[in-house]
Amino acid sequence: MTGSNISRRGLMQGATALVAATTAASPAISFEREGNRKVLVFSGGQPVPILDPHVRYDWSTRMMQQATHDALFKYVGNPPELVPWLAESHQISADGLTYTFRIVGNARFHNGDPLDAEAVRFSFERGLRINKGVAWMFKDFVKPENIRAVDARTVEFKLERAFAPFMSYLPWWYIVNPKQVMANQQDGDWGQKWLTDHEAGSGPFKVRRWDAQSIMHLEAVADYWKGWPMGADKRLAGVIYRVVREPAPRKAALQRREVDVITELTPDDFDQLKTIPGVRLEDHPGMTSFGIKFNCQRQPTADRNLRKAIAHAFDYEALLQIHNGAARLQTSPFPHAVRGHIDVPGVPRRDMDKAREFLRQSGTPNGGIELEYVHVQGLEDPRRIGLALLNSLQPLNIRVRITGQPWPTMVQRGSKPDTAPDMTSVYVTPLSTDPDTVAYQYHRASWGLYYGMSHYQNEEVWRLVDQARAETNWDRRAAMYAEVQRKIVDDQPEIFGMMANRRWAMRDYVKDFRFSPVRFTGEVDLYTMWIDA
Amino acid sequence: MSLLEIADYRLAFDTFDGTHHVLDGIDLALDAGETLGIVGETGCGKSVLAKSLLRLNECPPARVVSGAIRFKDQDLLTLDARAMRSLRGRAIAMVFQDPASFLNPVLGIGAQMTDAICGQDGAQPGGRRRSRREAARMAAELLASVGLPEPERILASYPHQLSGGMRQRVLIAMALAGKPALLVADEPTTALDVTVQAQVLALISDLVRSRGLALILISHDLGVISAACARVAVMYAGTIVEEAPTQALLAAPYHPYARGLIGAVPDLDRPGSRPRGIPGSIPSLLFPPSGCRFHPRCPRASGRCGVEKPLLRGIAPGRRVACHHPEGA
Amino acid sequence: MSTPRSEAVAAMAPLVEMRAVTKRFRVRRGAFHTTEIAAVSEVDLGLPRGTAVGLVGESGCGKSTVARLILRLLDPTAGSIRFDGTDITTLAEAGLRPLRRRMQLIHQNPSAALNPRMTAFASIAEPLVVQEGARGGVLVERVAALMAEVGLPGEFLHRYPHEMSGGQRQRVCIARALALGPSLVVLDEPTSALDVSVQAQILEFLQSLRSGHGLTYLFISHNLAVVRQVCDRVAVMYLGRIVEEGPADAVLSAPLHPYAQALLAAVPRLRQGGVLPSVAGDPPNPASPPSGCAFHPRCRFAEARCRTERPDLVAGGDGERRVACHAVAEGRI
Amino acid sequence: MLVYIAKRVALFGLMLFGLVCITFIISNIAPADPAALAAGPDASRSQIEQVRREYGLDRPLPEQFARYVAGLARGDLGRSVSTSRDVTSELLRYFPASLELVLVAMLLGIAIGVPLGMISALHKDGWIDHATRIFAVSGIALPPFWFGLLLQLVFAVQMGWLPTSGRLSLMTIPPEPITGMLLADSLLRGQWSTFAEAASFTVLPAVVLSLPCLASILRVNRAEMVEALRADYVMCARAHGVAPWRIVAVHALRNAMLPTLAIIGLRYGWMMSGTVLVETVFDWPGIGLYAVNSAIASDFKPVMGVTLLIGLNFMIANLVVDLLYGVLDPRLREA
Amino acid sequence: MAPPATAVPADGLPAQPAPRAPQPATGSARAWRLALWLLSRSFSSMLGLALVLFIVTLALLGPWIVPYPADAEGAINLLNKLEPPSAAHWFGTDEVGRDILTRVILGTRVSLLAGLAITLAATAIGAPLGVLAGYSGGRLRETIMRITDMFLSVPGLVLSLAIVAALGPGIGNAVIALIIVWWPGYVRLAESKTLAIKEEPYVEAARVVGASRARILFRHVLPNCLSPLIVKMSMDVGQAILAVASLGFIGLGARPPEPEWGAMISVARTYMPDWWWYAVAPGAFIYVSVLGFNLLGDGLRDILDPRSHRG
Repeated sequence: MTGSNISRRGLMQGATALVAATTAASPAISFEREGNRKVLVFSGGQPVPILDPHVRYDWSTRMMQQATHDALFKYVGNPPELVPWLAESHQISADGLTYTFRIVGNARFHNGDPLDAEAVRFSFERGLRINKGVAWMFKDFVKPENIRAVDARTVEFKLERAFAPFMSYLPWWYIVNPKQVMANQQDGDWGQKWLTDHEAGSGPFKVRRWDAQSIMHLEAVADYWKGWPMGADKRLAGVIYRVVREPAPRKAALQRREVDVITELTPDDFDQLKTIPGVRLEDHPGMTSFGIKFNCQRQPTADRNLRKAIAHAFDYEALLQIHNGAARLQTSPFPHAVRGHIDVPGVPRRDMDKAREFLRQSGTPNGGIELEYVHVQGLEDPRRIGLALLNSLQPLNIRVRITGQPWPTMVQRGSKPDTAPDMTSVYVTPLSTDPDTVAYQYHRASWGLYYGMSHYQNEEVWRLVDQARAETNWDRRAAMYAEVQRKIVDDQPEIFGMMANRRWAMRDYVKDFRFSPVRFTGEVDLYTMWIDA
Repeated sequence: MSLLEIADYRLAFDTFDGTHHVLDGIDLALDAGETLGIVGETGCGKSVLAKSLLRLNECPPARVVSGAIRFKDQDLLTLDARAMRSLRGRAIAMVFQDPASFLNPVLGIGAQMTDAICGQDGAQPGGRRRSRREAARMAAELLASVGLPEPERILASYPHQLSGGMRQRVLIAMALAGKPALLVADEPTTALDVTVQAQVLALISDLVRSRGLALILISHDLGVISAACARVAVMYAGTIVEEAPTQALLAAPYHPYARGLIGAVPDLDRPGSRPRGIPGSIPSLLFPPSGCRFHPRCPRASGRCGVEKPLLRGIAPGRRVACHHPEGA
Repeated sequence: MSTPRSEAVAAMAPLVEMRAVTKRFRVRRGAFHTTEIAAVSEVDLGLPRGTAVGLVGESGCGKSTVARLILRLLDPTAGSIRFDGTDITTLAEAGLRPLRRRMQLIHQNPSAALNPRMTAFASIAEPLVVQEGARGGVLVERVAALMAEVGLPGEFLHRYPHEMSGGQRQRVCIARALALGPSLVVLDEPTSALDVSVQAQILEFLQSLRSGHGLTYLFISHNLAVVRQVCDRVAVMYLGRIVEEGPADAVLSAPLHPYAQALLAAVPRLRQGGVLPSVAGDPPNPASPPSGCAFHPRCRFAEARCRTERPDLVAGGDGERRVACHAVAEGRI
Repeated sequence: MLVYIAKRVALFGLMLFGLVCITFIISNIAPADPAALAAGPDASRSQIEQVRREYGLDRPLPEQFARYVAGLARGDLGRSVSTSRDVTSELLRYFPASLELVLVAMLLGIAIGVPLGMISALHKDGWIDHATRIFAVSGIALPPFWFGLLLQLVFAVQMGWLPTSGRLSLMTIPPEPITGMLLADSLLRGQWSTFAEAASFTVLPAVVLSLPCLASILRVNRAEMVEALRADYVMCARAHGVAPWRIVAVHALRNAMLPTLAIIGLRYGWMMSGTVLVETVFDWPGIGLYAVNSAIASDFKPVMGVTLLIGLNFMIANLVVDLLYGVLDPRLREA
Repeated sequence: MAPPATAVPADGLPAQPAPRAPQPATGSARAWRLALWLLSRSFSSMLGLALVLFIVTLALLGPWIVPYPADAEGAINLLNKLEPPSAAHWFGTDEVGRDILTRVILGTRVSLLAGLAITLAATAIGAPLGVLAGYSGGRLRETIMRITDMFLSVPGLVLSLAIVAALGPGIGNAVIALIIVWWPGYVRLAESKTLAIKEEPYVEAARVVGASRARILFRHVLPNCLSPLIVKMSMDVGQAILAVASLGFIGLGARPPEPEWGAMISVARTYMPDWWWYAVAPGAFIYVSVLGFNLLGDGLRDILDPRSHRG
């Protein structure tokens, strides 16, 4: 491939200079130390504005939340597995309505307070009452008053109705210290203001320094109740998360060993880092799907044939080329890692004959239209994909207007079928491996939400989704979801895109990186990592 | 030996349009203690001539074409910059036209005076540096000597706080700081009111007399020249056309231009005498008329005047004229 | 040197009459304050028809302010000004416009008085265009006639100010002033920017114009000799006030007011070498005028009364004159 | 003078109010839904509505405006929807960083611009003059974001002499804040190594930020020096034999410095806004970066806050320049 | 000291015919020659002129001289992405395989048009307001100038950032935003110039003959304000190009695939340092055009207004 040859040349020059410079200028730099222990430095481009686990999540925020808090369960490994964490054991009633959890006895908050059932109950109540961030997961199924601390180590949830994915969401509900939080409450805000940049968790790390826009310094909790997997002598002194907005300096910082782990690089950067000695890449299939949602309620894209035409004209190879191959095309609306995924036959691939055929059957047989393609401003890949789309549709005589818009504007536009763009590029990361998480995007209830901008209408699909989420028998559910996938592919409410690989580049002395696809794109589990050098 | 001798001095300005022949063969001499007025109209080169004595014309665009300016047998035109600087203010000092613009608006009078006093200290080999205090004392004395009351207060003030007359006195005091032998005053009273002009002219005359200074006074106003100078040179278009004792010239000018000039001045005491203008206008110095530069406007011009440049020649004791057909001759 | 004609009309009501006119300006004083100064105080002055009145005094005495007040280019702070019987003190600009054609101004510096981006033709034509809406061939003809009258050949029509000499520019200005056939021409130091040889020509020309058109002149100058040559009457100003006013010959040969005397004595004469300072000190700052008679700090006749009481401008001497001086009134001079 | 200051301050109030109006109108043209931003990506409709109520975004615009102005009077600039923090406290946190950067850049600009301007004026129309002119104009013409990247690559990535971005290295504990400016604080606390480190981090962004400022100072200073050197009083000083260096450094420079001072004051305000680009490139945690991030997220309260803060700075800088003028220019001093 | 006044033609007084002496040319021909001479004497001004001509030529000829015109209209070629400079692609290719030379040249037109539009519109708004404020004085002036000061006190970039963020990205919106922040500068300039011109005797002379306010403003004041306005406009075209690029860099400028320099750098910085050529070309073009307009403006200032000296 020409691309790699050529980039290698530039690379060699750069790399030689870099190696020379680093060895000459600062041979001593390897990793930060604190006493005998090491400090892991992780760098990404996204700041961490709010630490409060019940208010906000995205990858960098949740990485910090996960590091400083514990939840009842935790996702571990690939494929992701739900591992008991604060919950030592649990029981589900036969009707699927009552969940009872037994809390471990030795968990303590960072200030020394014991973590008991009341703390768990309080945290769920808080999350539901604040009604932000994670609340949407349980809001329709659990009422705060129906959560009970039965005794110091037992919590009981009574659901309004059966909800099969209940357990799968529990890892994202972190437990906070009620005493600390309520002591810092202002104007009945459930301590939201205070928790914005404080933490009241029990996790393996606690906050030492916090600057939302640039640097977060976490300090390992020496006597973490769950202990340290690598052994107490090898554990880190702490972790620094450093916000470096530009990929180039981030990459340079890794090369210069100023940071130990980085993420959010272009595919070309990753390819290039592969060849640097001392740098290891972690490259794993992701679960975040990229799709281009059509507005199914408004012409011209309300026309299924036009949608099909576009889907068949789109250059799927470009998706892979843009990622230098580090991506996997979707074969279904569901990502591969989601339970119940099937490879749907007939998922469109580029076929200009078919595309023209569908176009002929559409309301605009000769094209001649302009469609708007909206992506989140500042995101590089959707912009490039937009260019690929524009290029792909030129043979159909369909023009594409590429618009980058801020997230709130895009969401606002997408909230109504009248204003939703013709095509919107959306990444969706399922928050659990339960197929309901993905399937629900296509439900009527999701209309107007960012993943529901297609305003997809198919009563049969809606009914199946509703049925499946209340069904407790997995085989029956799987069958329903297979049907759902086939129907959605047939309706083509979006161009089914790809799942890009999740990638990190790190120094090779960083050990025990544990990938789990259910986390967000750049997120890692800091708990297991350590530095061996 | 003359104090100052200017011999066939030619100066040109190079501009976009070409070379302006601003001074064309100036010949002048001045003895110590003598007072000489130079009179002429706008653009005749009198100010350029004055600045030439201190080499203050900016080169370029100015360019010395030929000639010499000898001060006590030193040719000023060939001195190096350092030697020239040591002469400035010490041998030859200058007083300028508009006291408002020739004083630095943002420096105190005291600072400017001491600068003028200490200015040459570094320039003379072996010259000692005066202390600021000594300089300030000298400054106060100088201010007192030009008739300014409360010199201490004036030293502490800024130019804009003084009146025009006071500013001109300050400039004169500064000019005297180096105990010069020759004082060049370029239109020193043009910017002043007539009552103040009288005071300043009287002051200059006093100083010249009491200190034995030689004076060159440049003015467009014959009255001012006549008030302060024993001798006068009339300039026209870069040349000296006539030189004579002041009263003699006023009584009986030889050169037709000098005659025209005198005739154009309205006389306050003789309201009936109708002043007459000189027809035509000042010639371009870019393409000056051939021969006598005045000939296109001259009522007495002959064919010879258009081709042959008249030289400044003695015509009577103490009187020189550059004309082929002088009046009364 | 008044003409017979001007004597004839002198008896009629003056063309312009200023009564107790005062003009104050706000000026910046230091970086953070402003203060008020009186540029002109309680000036009474009449311009008899067909005469040339000279206004003399040193810089800053208010001569030019008086000129601009008469032309209503400035609004007086107090007092009244009548032009040919009409009170123009508070007339709005629209009401003033018809009068504008009857009063004209010649500036000190002809280079600045001409728009550098307008040709001689455009400048001279402007009053005709503005006031009469003249255009086309008529306009060209009238401008050509005016140019001929001021002695400018036709080739100057399309020249810009920077292509003319000072005297030529002043002629363009004069042509512009004459265009509308004014009754009053205010000449603000019309020759002070010119060389003497040109000055003589312009002065001569101005005099012939006046007799030819029966104009009334207000002639402002600091040059007493020029004033004496041109004017019938003369007013001497000092610090915003008229200190002496009367026939030019009388005032300029035998002034009564000590300031006028000093002024006259200070002029260097061609044929008597040397000059004696006639008066000490500088004109005072208008922002802090002396009490009483403004001239008293410089006056050798000053007495206690002069320091406290301001003298009024009253008839003095031969009766044709008005003088504002206690010493004159008391017969000490 | 107090009256003068009081008048100016009253005028500030009026102008700030006008600014508030402008920024408020601007921020409400946007079709964006700030509540959706605050509520997070997966939020349901009801969650968004709740956030809208919480931020008062459901009120009619005039009421929102009145609330904003009322808050402003208390120094409350509202709450950012993307960080859910008070804009006022965020600004207080980020402003010192920007101020430090601007002040250092300004010092650089003055230290280089004034002497270069002098040299350029002394060699008017010579090759030195043309070289400095092209240099000066380059300072205005170089896109700071691009030039910043180039400098980063050359000095940080290739040479490794200076750090790439940020204010301090990761493990350095910043000095206990006094002014919030690291250089000043580390000096005041006597932490020399921290000072040196902070200085090394400041070099590149300050250089990039200083270029336009340097260029203006150079150009104004040159023009004023040329003017001053042509002035009559300089000729007068020459005629008195005053030493050439003294003529340049005292007589001419004193006059040239006053307009230079004015341009420095003006540039202070411009540099505050220049931080928008420079801080983005260098990850400098100041108000510029804050403004960009907020604007890109359509989070308008912080953008309004930054706009007002910069406006206020600009006005204060102008006032200071005017006062300095009054003190330094003897012609304007009280009589 | 001033050199002697340039030659004046013989006075037309009837005294005597002046002999035919060679005279320097007068009138506008001489003015033009003088301007050219002054310009040619200044190396930096000539450089500015050359750069501006270069940019303008590229903008005019762009579509006909670029090697891959389709690359500015959405064609992509992912197989050729990020190629270094070569004979086929002088400036290399970008992240989707487009020819950078093509895009940079075609970007000239975008930037130049935006710069001109901003400058012209801002002048059209600002200059008349400034002249009006300066001439009328009083309350009108106060109002206009206070509003102007208000806009001037928010340095442009932040305000335009807010405006574009509100209006949404796109080159049109960027231009509108920059016009909004740009016009007050012209008010300021025109006002101060008017205040000076208002005191000129020729304006007084026009009042004396009874010229109306409108006539004075348009015949006397405005034409004499033009020189500094032209100088400022020339420099502002450069600054406006830079401002558009800055917005593009922040991500608020042109939308793809329109080739806009700032937006190109914005993308290119992701590919620094290893694909350095991507950022170099658009940055260099911004630099060259802004430099050109500024140097030209500097030169024009020397020609038109030698005494003016504000930066």
